[in-house]
Amino acid sequence: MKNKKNIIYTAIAIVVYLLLFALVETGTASRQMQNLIVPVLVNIILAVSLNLIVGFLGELTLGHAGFMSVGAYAGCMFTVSCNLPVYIELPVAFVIGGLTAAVFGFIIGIPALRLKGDYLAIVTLGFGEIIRSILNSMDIVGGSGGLKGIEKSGNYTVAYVLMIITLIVISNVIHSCHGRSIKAIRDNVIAAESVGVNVVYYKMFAFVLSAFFAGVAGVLYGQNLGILKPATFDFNKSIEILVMVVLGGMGNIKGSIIAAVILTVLPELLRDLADYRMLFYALALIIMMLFSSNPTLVEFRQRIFSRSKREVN
Amino acid sequence: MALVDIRQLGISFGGLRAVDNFNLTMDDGQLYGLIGPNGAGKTTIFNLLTGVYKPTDGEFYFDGELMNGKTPIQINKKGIARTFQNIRLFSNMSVIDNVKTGLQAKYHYSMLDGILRLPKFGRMEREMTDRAMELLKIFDLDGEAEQLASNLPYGKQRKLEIARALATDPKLLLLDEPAAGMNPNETAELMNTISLIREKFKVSILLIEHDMSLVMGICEKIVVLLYGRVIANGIPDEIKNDPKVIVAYLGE
Amino acid sequence: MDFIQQFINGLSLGSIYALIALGYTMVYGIAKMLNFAHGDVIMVGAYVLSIAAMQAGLSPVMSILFPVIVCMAACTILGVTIEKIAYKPLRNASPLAVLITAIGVSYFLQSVALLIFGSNQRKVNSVIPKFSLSLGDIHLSGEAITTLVVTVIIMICLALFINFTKVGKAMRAVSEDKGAAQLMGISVNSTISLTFAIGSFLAAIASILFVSSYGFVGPYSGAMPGIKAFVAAVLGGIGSIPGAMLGGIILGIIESMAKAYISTELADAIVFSVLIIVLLVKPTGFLGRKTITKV
Amino acid sequence: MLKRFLALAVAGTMALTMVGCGGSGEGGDAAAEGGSDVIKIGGIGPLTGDAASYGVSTKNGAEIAVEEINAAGGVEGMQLELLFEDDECDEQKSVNAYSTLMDQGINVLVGSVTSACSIAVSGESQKDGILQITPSGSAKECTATPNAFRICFTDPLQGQVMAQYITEQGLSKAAVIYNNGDEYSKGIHDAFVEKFAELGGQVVADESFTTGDVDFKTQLTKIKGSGADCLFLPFYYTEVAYVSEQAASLGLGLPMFGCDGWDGVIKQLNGDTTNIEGGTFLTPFVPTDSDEKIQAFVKAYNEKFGADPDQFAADGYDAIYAVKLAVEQTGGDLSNEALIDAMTKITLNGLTGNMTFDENGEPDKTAKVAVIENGAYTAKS
Repeated sequence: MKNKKNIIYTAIAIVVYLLLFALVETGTASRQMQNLIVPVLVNIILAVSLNLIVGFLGELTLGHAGFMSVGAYAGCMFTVSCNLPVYIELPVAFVIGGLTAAVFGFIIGIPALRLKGDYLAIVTLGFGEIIRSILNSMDIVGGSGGLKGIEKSGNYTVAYVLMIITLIVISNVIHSCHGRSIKAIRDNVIAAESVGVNVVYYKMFAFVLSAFFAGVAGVLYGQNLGILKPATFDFNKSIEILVMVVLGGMGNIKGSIIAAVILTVLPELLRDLADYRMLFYALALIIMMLFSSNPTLVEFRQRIFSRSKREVN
Repeated sequence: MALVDIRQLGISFGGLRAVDNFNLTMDDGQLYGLIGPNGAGKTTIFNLLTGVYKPTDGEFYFDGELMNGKTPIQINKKGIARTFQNIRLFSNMSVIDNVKTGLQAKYHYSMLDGILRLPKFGRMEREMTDRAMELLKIFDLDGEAEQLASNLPYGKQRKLEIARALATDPKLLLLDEPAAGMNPNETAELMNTISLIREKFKVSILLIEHDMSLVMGICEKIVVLLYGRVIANGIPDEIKNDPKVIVAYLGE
Repeated sequence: MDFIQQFINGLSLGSIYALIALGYTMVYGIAKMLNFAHGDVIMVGAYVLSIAAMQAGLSPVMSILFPVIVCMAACTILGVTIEKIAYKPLRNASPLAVLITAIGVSYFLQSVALLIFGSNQRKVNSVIPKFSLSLGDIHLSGEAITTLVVTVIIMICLALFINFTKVGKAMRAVSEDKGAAQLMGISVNSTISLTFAIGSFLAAIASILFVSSYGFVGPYSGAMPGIKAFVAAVLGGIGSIPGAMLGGIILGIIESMAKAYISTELADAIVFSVLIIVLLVKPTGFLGRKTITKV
Repeated sequence: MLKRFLALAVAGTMALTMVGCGGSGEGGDAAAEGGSDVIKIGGIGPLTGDAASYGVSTKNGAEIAVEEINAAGGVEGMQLELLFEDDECDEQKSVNAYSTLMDQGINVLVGSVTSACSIAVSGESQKDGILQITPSGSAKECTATPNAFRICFTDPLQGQVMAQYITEQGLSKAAVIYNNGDEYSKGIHDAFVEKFAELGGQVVADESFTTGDVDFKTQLTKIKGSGADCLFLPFYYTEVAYVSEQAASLGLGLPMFGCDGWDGVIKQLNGDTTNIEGGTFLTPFVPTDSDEKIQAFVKAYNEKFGADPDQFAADGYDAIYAVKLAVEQTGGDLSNEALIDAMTKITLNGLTGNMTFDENGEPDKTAKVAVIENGAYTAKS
């Protein structure tokens, strides 16, 4: 049963990659779509990793862009200052970015042990702002002008491999006893402690692991774009990732993937709306939240869907 | 040596003396009842014993070891498990995962085993599943193993909580009003189950309960609490006829 | 000398934060939701004020009163409308769903303002009569004095309202336990709507004083003060009315002092670090109530 | 249930994508043929978000240029078509916008408006070899790639020129405030501080703020006690307006100097320049300039958009004319190599001055100094 599932997932992963390969290498896909592949994959990594904290651990953080930025800067600083062959440099950069972000994940995990809900949210938001503020005034990483001259060695294959690694690691963690502990803490801290779940350890672990992958995503972002600017990693970026997680469903990895794809591609497809684009995005956000969380509307939606299904049958 | 030895345990919240001078000894395998009117401090005692609250005075020895100052996790590892008055399940996890969370301390594997799916992961998970199913069977929950815990009816949720507590393999089980909200049939069934697990798991039980028939029926000894103080301690027959207890429950 | 002036600068900045924070805290305290769009309601209020101020042919008194009243009415109506359309349907949904919706509303208001008024900031003339206090080298503008006085008055009024009126008590009841309040015959929905009305009314006052102090409004003018005020509310203990006041003033003074004596570049980092440290020591802020988890 | 909802959305997105692909293919073909009678000019800049005003102005200015040229019969028998995409001042979105434009088969790129975005885009445009002219990307690296040119001054140049100018006014103790979160501001600041010291001046107060700040009283109070004899404010007019008002309320009374970002400050202040009277800034473009071309542009802009154009608009306008000249130079050859080659041969007599371009993509033009007097900008040479 389980093996069968694994085989299906592996097959999907391979087919999707082959599809990407075919679309890109034959030039069938438009430039716009080719160009969107890496950002989509970056956002998937970000959303899935944030889901570990928000969806599985049940803590609200608004500082994911902060983890992303420290990882991005650390990894990209390495590639800028070292001139190693790309096949050595790139993996090392990802590890450096991930580990640096993980250290920050550990640091921000400490208040998470003491604070809950909105208080933790504001602390993580503050953390993101502190990082940005410091990066802005650090001339060694380019200050507000940003880190320039990063070799653009990230491509869709690298990004795809990283995304698959992220998915495997996070979903394997979730479906192990460690993941159960994390979910137990989310559902009821006191009960979790009463059956011996080490709350401190697992909270820390979730923050560290999530930050690690955010850092990796950051390096990938920088390697793909060639420039990093502190202003990119502001509070709105964290919100953007959070929206993906909430929209895709908390604690639902597949949902995060789908939401990341939609929310990255949709604004690009809406370019024709020009000035009305942000307005449309805002409305879409509100309507989607209403449709996914309001009892009456949820019922209404289900009725429509079940009817259309019957008609199809 | 007694399994549980509580000496002059007490706690104050601000100026309120919630529990005062509480003494209790329990032997291996004993089933003790803890009763008293609402607000007498019964659940507070559970919280003191499991490390949720730190006692302001007194000592609590368990299996010869001082438990004061230990965290709930450490206390659980020493062999004390509990259920809660207001059910605290992992409501968004499946029934079997609730029990497996309790089993994890015994069937442990490292993070790396889990991420890389090394052989140890498969072996441990299989053993955990088998053991969890055994436990669920005892409580007649094996049919609902894959359901979400929050979808279970009330009575079954209470049972699941006991199963989860038992999964940690405790020497002492603290049950906080396990029969609350059950109908007489379910209560009777629960009495049987409690007796059964006591036999099968060789576990001592401290039981808080309002249902007098349940307490009187299965407890070997009963301690009665009023305003945080013990007013009676003895076998059910003694308690039944103790004038102080009657006054406490029925008024003068 | 400098120090006193910097302190006063901090005080005037802080009283703006405090004023906005009062609105945040009011809504959070009762409805238990973070109204992320609060800052943007302030922005809308400032635009309304600037339009209403263009109304010609009014007597000197009316030329001040008219825009103020229009602004207050507009904000209150806007706030209640937002609540009806976006928040009310999510009354029992997860707090996160509500948070995201609030963010959506915030983006919505920003983009509407951008479409109507364009991206350039708009000059708004102060509705506060020009006056200032000078003591040697120290200046205290009329706007700063007015803001401080108004903030204190509002804080006192709110505290009295919440603690001593029937409606205020109903609000506290809803804040403690919606279910129980309902059983006691309190209409939870209308109480929360009223809370929003009051919160938005406070936003109107904040927008009048904010725009009078700084003179300009743009589509994104509400975002940063909104976040800072949110920080102030948390610092003081979110849900606590004196806490919002205290948090705002302290935040303003810290920000001003950090800029003056440590580093202007890192002032924001310092402000947020102070917040984190305070919360680590006192997890519910200065005046927040400690909630005991019942087991 | 939500999953199915999302899955449907994905399906919809996919379908749209396919449609997008189809449409774009045709555009690409048309461009490849080269024989078409339309020159497609892509534009990128922030049309929404904090920096929207820069992008909107650039776009408006460029539109006027395109209309003028088309009305006059186009270039080499071809009409111009401007396709302008929003990047929200985000580098990733700027690159996305560039890809979208490439799908539509643009021949030349005018963009991005802001520096970091422009740099990010040039990383991609370099691969395609397409001519990229940034109207206002002032960071040094904006022209680092061989295909990139710019219309505006570089940040360091502005800083140096202003340091020189201030020194010439006999002022030697400068107080500086700059936006630490903005490369443009920081770039000018850094060059200014260096040059000013070189010229024997002293920066007695060096203060910063970040984007979104509206309260400058703390910085101004510090400056007040620093003994400075002038105030240099290298940032955009929005914040300049705040600073000038607050400086007045603190009774600062120092002469103020600025950079080309000041353009627009009078409108920002609703024409009331009491508090910034005598403010002097470097600019390539002054809308009140008596120059015929400029007046015609200001008139056209006012008619179309109901506002006075700022320097971004002028930069956008000039960028389009640079394209026109380059195409004329090649005699209608729209190949990338020919156009890039032509750029170094043209002389643009633009709104922002007469300029030629070197192989590094830098414009060679003279800076004008404008003074704010009686509610208007006055050009000072």
